Amino acid sequence: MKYILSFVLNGQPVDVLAEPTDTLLDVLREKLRVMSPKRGCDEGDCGACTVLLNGEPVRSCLTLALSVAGQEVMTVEGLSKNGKLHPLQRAFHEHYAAQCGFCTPGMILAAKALLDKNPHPTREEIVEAISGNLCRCGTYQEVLEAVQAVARGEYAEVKE
Amino acid sequence: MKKRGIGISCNTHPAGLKGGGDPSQALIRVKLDGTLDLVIGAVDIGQGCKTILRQIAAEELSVPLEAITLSNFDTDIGLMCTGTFASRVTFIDGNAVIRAARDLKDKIKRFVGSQLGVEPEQLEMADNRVFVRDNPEKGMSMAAIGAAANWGGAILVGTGAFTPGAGQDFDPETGKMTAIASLAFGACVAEVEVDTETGVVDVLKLVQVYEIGRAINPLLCKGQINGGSMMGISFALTENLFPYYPAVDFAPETFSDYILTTAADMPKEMIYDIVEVPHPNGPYGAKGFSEMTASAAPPAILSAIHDAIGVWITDYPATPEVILRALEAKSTS
Amino acid sequence: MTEYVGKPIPRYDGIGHVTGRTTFVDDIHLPGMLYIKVLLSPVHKGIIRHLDVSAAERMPGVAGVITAKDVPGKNAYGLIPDQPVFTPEHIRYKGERIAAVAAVDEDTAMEALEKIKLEIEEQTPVFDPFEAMQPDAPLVRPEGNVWVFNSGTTRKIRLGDVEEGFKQADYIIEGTYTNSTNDHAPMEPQVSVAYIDETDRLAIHTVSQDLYFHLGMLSAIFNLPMNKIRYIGGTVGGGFGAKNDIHCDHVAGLMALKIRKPVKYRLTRHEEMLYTTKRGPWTFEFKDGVKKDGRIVARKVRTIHDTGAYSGMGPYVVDKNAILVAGPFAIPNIWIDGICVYTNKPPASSMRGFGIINGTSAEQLQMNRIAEAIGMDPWEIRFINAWRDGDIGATQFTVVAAGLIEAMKRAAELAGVELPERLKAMSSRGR
Amino acid sequence: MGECIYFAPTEIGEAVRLLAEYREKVTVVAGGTDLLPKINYYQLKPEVLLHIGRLGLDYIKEADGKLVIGAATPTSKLASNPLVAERASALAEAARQSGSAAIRTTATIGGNLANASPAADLATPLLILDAELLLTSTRGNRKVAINDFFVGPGKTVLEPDELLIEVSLPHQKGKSVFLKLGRRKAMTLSVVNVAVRLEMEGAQCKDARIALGAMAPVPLRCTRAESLIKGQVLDKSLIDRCAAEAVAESSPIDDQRATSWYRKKAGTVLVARALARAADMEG
Repeated sequence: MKYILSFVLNGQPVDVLAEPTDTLLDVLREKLRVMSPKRGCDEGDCGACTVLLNGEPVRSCLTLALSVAGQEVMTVEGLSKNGKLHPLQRAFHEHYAAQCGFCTPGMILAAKALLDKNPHPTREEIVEAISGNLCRCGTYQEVLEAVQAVARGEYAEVKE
Repeated sequence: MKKRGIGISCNTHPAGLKGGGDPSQALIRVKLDGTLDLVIGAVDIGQGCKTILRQIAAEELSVPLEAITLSNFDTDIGLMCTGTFASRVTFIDGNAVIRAARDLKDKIKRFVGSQLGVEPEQLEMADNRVFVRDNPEKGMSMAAIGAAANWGGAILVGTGAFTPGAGQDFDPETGKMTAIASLAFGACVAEVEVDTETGVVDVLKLVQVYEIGRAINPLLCKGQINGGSMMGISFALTENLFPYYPAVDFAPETFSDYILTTAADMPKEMIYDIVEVPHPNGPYGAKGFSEMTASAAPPAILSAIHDAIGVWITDYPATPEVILRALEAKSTS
Repeated sequence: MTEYVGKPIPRYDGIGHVTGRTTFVDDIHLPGMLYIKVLLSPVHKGIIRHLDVSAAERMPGVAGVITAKDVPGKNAYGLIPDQPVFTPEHIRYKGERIAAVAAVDEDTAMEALEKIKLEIEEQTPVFDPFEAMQPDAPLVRPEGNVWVFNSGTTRKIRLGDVEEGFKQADYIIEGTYTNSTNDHAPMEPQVSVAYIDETDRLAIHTVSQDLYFHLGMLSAIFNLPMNKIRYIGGTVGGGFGAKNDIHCDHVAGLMALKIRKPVKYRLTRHEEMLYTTKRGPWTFEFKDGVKKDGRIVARKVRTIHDTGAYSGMGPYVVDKNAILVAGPFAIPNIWIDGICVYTNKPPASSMRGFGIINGTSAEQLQMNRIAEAIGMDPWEIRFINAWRDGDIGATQFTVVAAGLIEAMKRAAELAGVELPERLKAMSSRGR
Repeated sequence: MGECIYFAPTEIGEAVRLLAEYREKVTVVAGGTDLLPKINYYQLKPEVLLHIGRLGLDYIKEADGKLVIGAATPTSKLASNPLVAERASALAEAARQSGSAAIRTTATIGGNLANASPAADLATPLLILDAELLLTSTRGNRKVAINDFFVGPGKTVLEPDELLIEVSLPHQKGKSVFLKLGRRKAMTLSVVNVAVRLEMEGAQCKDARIALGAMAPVPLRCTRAESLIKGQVLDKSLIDRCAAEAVAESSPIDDQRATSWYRKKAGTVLVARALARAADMEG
């Protein structure tokens, strides 16, 4: 049976038809064609599908689509404003924190969730925040350095 | 009890297929406004060939990096490349790009020579323009060259191919097979802490140095070194598709049970450096090296475990169980 | 001076990666695209006695079913092309492909798979390479369980006279080492999208690491000239060697050719982990002859590689391993026998540093055990034996631009190890 | 995937009415972190999905001297809540070490218990804290001691029409400790986990609770080991004997994560370490 699901995606209200067994990842990728959350394992173990739900990181592959009704979902598509990259995006790019790029959107959102709550995290706090996102290229050191650079204020938000 | 130990290792790695026979090609053409399209066949699997092959082309042609577009996307247009494997793309495709750039440079000089009425040998290419060596004022910008050539019915395309040699067979009796494209080298020092009661190993520090001929892009090389070592750590300590090998029981099918490293498994100290002994056949002296960054850490880690607890673990991965069993065998012997 | 070479320039495609705009193959959706699921062998070894896909074909939502009968060209691929796209009869590992279904969605395709009637006569598999090498072992391959090189059942490397070397040695040190089976585990699973394009050609979006390598194999499978296949790739979400072998493109291409509609075939993580090519396990048996001064004068290595049910790149990996398993050291007498054995497991193939990482992992432990056995510092034994320019490797290649000593000196410095002056004075430029 | 219907009631009465109506057909979903992999991999084809995330069961409070936790409270809140840290430090620690940040956002305490994994991280701390579970149905409420809740792997005493709505912890004396051994430093399932609570008077143990995870078909309370140290003056040798006894009560298996042999070894070490820490006897 299909249900109308309404939620807020990257600041915009959306309505979409969804089955009860559809995951948020299914709805984002297969129905809304929001492609930054990646399908890596379908069971919450890799982190490539991480999105923010009301500002908190969640696995979109483990989130029932219908359960996000009325809530706010953010993907990497919602990060850059008017073409201006988010500080984390610039820092990831300049620190070579993305190799193949498949884990990158999830990794950036995991880092964003941390910095939004804790703008000046310790090394351990950063490692803890990103340790749920597997990267087989092994970019962890570069991701750490990128997040540290943002936390130090080296990538101030570009004012419009 | 927790015990610490240090271990070392070193390694070497060849670029390309074992006996040659793995060519690559490159093509560069001049667009109407003097910008350039670089067409290759190599696939970017994350290692960054799209980046460094542009760097090489820009360097050879003395044009801004931004002037070069790269495409590698299909077999209608993309050129032949044996593949992105065996640490071969920097060495082999890099050489193909150099040859394509030099070919294009020759053609551009011939074209400009005919336009300016000078011999191509008198021309120099620098700063995104071509000019007469003894009279630098006289010359053409790349934009002017692109317009003149393309609107003038000419086409400026440079092509290049490189092979480290034809594929060689092993001599059946001695295994003689003298071809080898380049050899990069590495050295690694690992420091670990072993919990002697649970067998859990904590890699505290990795020092890694790679001699890679020339780092075309040190940022990307750093990524390979740090990234490869994360794969090396799990090769050494956790990864095993058949935990009861040779039996196939309990083969893991998830990332909960096939254990890769996470950020938390990264040593607190990740120290690296690059040493350069240029290879005579490498592009700017570069050798291929990316794969070997995963192979230096594992024996260093297992040797550090030996240093810590006095037993040699000879079976990878050195899981906590393997370590406890080795400790037990030692105490009963 | 160089302007760009040697500079830390960020990735050309980095902005695409950090914005999520980079298009990976699973990000491609085409109008009317169908989804493929594949019936995989539930047993490790057996013979297909009966296969009936008619009920699946008739199911609503199913666009087509293909089996070995639907392969117009050669039903075999690989560096050594011995693995069928769909097995017509013999099952050699659990997970081998038997039939594929294309349906409106993956759920329907899964239901259709359940309707396929399959009877298999199960046979006794062999998993242990040492057991597989025995004369009475169950046969994984009709031609025998051990790969035959041009030198016979072992890849032979012979440099100098190893037995003579052992006689000169003051110490003989032996060691056996093993590695496990590894999964490449790229974050991007295997996936393929195929369709008939506007020029009536077969187009395939691929995760291949080697477009031209695979194009040749696909051309043979489809029985199409290369220009009738448009093979589109170039951006891969991690390879590590997993994408040096075809896992989806042949199935997707065959289906698109048959039903002439766009199809997507992607592996689940479970399928990827259990049934794709692997880094196969190894056993290394080392015997080294060493002088009191630390010089290694003889090195004998027997290597046994478990390549699974098909050759994949197994024999190639054994060859490559044999070239460098003696390590980056000037050893005058080397004897290597490399063996490649079939077992009823997923085919082993290439993975990052194929053959080399396995060899290094064993050889470097052996080096440290030698150092311990003869009471020498592990740095020193490496410095003494390290290749210099002009040294000869196991297969008689000449070492050019050696840099091991330079790398070791810098590593020692960074690790805070004070090397003795005589080691610091050494260089790869000469002995 | 067949026809599935979905309910997301906002009142408990409505939820239990639906449970009573659809009974075995219902799959209850809270955070979904254990359930969705089964659905995504076609191992489970639910007919009715009942989402309980809107029942107002996300709370941590103190009532009648008890620490009361709503069944739909996410693990991340258990990890960061000061009341939990003060009153149930082993639970807070288990929550901190479970899953990954993104899993903790959604995984709930009720889901972790109702899923009844033998390795469930939150089960062992709740066992040593004498947790009481409140189950409800159209037939009324009932309270079940956590020790009686688990029946086997994936099996609990929950009836098809019942819903777990609340976990309450009596005010406990003593220090509680949770230790977990996984296979890497983050995002790891337990190879073995241990929770211990000791009420000490000087060196004498007045009361003890010991629980082991991933060591038996259910999260296991080790009562024989507890009685070995109750009333005794603790020293290293008694702790070691107690740890051995706790593991002797367990029945670990070989699986993809570890062998039974290793689980027993590591389990013994972890129990001894947890006891020493709880008794403030760490060397």
